[in-house]
Amino acid sequence: MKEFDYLAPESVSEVVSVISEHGDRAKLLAGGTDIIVQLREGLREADVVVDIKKIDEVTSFKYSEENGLSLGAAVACYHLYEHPELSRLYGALADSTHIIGGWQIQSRASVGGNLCNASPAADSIPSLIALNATAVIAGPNGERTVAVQDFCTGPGRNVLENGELLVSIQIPAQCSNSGSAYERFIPRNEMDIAVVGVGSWVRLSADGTIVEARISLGAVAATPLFAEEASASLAGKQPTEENFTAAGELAKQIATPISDMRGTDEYRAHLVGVLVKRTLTTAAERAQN
Amino acid sequence: MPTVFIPAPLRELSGGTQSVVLEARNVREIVYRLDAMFPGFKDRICIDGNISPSLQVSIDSVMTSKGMIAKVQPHSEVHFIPAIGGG
Amino acid sequence: MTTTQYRVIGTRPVRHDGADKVTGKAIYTADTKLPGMLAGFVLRSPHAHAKIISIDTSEAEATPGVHAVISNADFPNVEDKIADLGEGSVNLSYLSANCMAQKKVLYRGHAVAAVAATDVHIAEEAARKIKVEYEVLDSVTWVLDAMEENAPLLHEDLVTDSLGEKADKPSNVPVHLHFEKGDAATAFKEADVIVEREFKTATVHQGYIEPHAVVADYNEDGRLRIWTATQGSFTCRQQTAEILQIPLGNVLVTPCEIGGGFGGKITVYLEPTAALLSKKSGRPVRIAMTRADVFEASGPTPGSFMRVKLGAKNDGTLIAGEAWLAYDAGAYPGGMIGPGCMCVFSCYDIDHAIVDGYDVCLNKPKTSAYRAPGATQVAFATEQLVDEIAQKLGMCELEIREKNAVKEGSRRVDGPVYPPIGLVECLDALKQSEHWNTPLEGANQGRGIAAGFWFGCGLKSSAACTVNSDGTINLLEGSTDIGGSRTAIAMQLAEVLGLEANDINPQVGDTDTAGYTDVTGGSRVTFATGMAAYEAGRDLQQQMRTLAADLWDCSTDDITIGEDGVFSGNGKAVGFKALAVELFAAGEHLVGRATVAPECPTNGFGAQIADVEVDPETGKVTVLRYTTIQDAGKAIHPSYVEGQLQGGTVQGIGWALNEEYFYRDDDTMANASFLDYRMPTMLDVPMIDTIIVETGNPEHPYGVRGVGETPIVPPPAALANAIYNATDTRMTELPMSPPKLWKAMQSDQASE
Amino acid sequence: MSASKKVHVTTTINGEDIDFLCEPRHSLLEVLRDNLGLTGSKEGCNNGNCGACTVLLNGRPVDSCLVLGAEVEGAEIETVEGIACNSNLHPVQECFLEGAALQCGICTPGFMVASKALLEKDPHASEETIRFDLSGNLCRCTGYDKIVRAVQAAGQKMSTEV
Repeated sequence: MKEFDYLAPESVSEVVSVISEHGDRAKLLAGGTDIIVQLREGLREADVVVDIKKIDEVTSFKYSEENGLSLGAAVACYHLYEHPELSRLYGALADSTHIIGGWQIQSRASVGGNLCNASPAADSIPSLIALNATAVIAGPNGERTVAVQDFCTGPGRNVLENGELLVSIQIPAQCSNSGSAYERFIPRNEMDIAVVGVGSWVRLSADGTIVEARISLGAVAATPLFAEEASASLAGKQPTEENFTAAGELAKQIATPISDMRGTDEYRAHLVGVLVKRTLTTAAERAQN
Repeated sequence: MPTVFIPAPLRELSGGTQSVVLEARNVREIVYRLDAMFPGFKDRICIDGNISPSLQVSIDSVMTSKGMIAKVQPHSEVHFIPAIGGG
Repeated sequence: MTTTQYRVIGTRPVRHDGADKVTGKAIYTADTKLPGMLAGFVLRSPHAHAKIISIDTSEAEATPGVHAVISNADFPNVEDKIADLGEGSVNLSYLSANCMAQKKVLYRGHAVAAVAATDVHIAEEAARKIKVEYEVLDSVTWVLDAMEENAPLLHEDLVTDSLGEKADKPSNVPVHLHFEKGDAATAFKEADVIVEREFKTATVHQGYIEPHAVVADYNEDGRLRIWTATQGSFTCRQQTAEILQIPLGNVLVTPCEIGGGFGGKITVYLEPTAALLSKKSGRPVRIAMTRADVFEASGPTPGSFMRVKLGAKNDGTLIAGEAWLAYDAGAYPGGMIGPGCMCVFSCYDIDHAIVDGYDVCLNKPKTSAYRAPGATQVAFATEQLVDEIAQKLGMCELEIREKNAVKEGSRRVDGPVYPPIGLVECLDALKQSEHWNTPLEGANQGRGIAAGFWFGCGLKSSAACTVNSDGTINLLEGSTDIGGSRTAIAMQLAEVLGLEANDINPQVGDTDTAGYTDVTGGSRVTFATGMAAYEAGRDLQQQMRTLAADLWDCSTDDITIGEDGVFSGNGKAVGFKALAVELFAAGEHLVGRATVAPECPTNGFGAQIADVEVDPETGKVTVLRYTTIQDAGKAIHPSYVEGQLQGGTVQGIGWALNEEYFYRDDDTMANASFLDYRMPTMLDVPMIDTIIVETGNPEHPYGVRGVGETPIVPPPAALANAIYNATDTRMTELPMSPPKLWKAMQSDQASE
Repeated sequence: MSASKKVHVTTTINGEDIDFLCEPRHSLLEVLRDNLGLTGSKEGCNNGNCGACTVLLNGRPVDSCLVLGAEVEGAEIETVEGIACNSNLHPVQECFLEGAALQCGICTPGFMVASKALLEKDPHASEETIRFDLSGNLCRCTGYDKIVRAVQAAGQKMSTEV
């Protein structure tokens, strides 16, 4: 592992100033479960590693019925799935955070870090997209927001400009008849990278009809995808297996998977259909309860 | 007299004979007698005058490590088989 | 079945090294720290196959903190000498070149240079400054491709040896083995039913959690001291001495606690390199592999291609077998093809069989033994064909196995006949088991069974026991303890002497103190080193009998030693401890010792039952229930026998379902981490039920058979049979991972 | 760039106030093992996939190979060396020994730390919970059966001892 300096600023503005100065040679450290491995294996290099966990707004989270969830970028996964209210409201995110690595990883890894790492197979990003989340970004020119579905620009790449950091993720408030779910397919039952991951969110009307749905796909393109057409196709439909299967077929059309050691393109496309159906089913069940 | 089984790849030397009953008190005598009967046998089994390290001799299902000096009994059954270890 | 009642054998005492291992105090190699110790780092080839044109270490040598840099030129030129390593032989020039590449690199990860520095990070950074100029060559990693006439040649001087006959031109096939029993061709003509299939298995790794590590201290007087993670300190000493061309007696190997081996820690990888760095720097040097190094540069076990054929009569009698096997050797000759050939039909009494086997060099790391090396692959093939024959004949899968199971007097395909063995008893235990008698009813579920065999060897072991003044014993033996063997050995000594397990303090000695002992491998330690401890106990008893005769004023013949270890004579009856105390007080101090070299295989047979559920939409297999049955001869410490059965089974489940080396287009390994080399986690397996069968081994005083290896043999076959039962899809390729099973199910549905 | 400065870190390890100097690139695992001589935590993979280096960081299990030494300023750390108390083994340690839930022992320290944390959270954890929560700890020897049983037995012992 190459040498670097370590800094732990206590404010966002200090971070902005350090990373503005060092540019690409500065790397942010939240849970460290990706960046430390990447530095050790020479996949990324840094002159300075900036630990952001001393900053309150990055390490805290807040929920209100008006504004929804404001999730600090460095909040560790376990805070979400161990929180009864949040895991009920944001089922997909609870599903994701409970399967990112093992327990040890979940004690450290953050949803914000998972988003910034921008892996096509990241487990939390399809959930964030399905939940229509927004990234709050601080930089030299102040704050800006970007929809999570537009945040990733390629494998390991995102919209953050020089001097910018992800401060928090805003997720809209949930009404009582909405529900969401995330499921990934892996060959083992834990400790794997998603072969395909799907996050789904639905809102039902009082009579059980789907009012709105959002489906997001992971590991089938260079970035996690929002399956717009498949999502729109469900509006006004009943939450039936037939409709969910049809949505899965539509979702498959935007998947452009590769063949690699985790699965073939054919298998991945097939899994999109399976997982869209399964996550929609779970999301609808959660919405009904 | 002990019965010696000819390894399958060497049956080209023995004209297809699968086993031979011969007078011998140890493996050395077996190897030399077989070589006399089937010229070239010894060179296929031995390196530098000893049983090849890639082989072991089975005498009555016991894998002897004594090589040429291993004793055989009057009713012994003798095989030359690949040496194996284990994990 | 053995009926003898024992006091200690068959009980479950806490292991002697247990407290150290649950508190973190046990010292493994990487925990060793010597004054002035440097850290070593090995630079490895990024290419699968390349000529080394030049190596420039000057910049690395000039780096502050660096004390020594070595590469191919620093290794002595060793000849093509075949060294007998106790448990198999090896060509020293290959062994040396595998530790440090000479003219060519033959796989990604092949060592090309090494650096010792004050800190491992400095050593790594310096190593990255070494300039190695390569001429990249074509490479090959699939066994059948490597056998092609126009395949890239790994060794230009390598010709095929067919039992002493050399081929006339070079190839990647160092060895062709051939076995014939009876007349297979005619027998197949007489068969009522014949099945034949081709099978493939992927390269898999032993996957021990402790990466290879070594500390070497090359003294000014020419003495070399090594602390290392090895399955065999004596073979490590010999390999290191031979590679470095130094006298054996100058090398001291101290085996540290070892974090798993499974056959993969017998060959040396780092020891000669660490020794040379230490010699050059004048300081002790520690090298530890990274996990990626372990995957890329230590021994995996062979991938294979197999074509196997079985013929049977209508009554289910197997009458003919044929097998054509090609196994990866890896970069250098000497894979596991021998036992592969000898195990392909080892569970069944087939009168006519023909077997051809090929050891094949290709651009993967040199393969190593892995738990019953070579046997799991062939069981995957044969055990499925046995099922298919049963299905064609409308027979039960268990019944066909019972009908054809080998027993005492059955002749192996390689010739020898079996002594008393326990396969029939294992199948009977399977038949009686609660698992077998509980029907499986859920959708997409299936059950499969398979049998398995491993020879289990004897080899050489030594033991010495020093009697303390209180009658307790310090037991010195030379078998690296990987899974509780100290205790299993001590229990046998305690049994013979009439002591408790806790009265014995077992120690694993180094090569200067312990008597010669072969590797912890081949399922041999509890059997052979246990036998040595037993014999050492007998030696003590005989000495004490003579001394007691003086003490008690009678003749030695008047004194008898009971099963309980009590010495009786001249009206006295005294237990071991009391007599030892008395003798010590009388000025006698005692050391018992023994060396043994049992030569009969212990013949471990087993059978297993697997229940699975297959997700029809994804092809993912869930193991619902599993039972492992094995003939242990006699279980000394039943918990650790169960542990061997459970651990081997789960390794077999991993091999069956998800473990494999993935290769990129350039023949470099794509998944050299625990993230993508998917060994089972706790969540991937159910409880593994065990049934220990005890048929007693007549070659051991307590009837022990080796148990460590056999449990890994049946799982891929049992699971394949269960998957077939659940899906009607026959899987002929390992691993049976979700994408492959899904694809196979799709093809089967399409062709229906 | 010039050699990076060593960082001075003050922390609590197994209840004892400790301070150490480390390079920013040194992991907590390296600091524990090389600087502080606490070699109980093991390196099995150095990338968070085996759990052999598990320690508690402020009460939660983490892979110490994925924590920088510099990060633990002011933190409380518990390692395998801190589990036994006053020469008495912890129930988890006792039950692993009694249940033969270790073979080579290299993964055992990680299992000690993670199991203890699990049982303190839920002494009556089901087999499924145990298997899920400990899936980040690889064992290659035991097949896990005896580990699951030992953790269950330890949970029993802990709940009856309280």
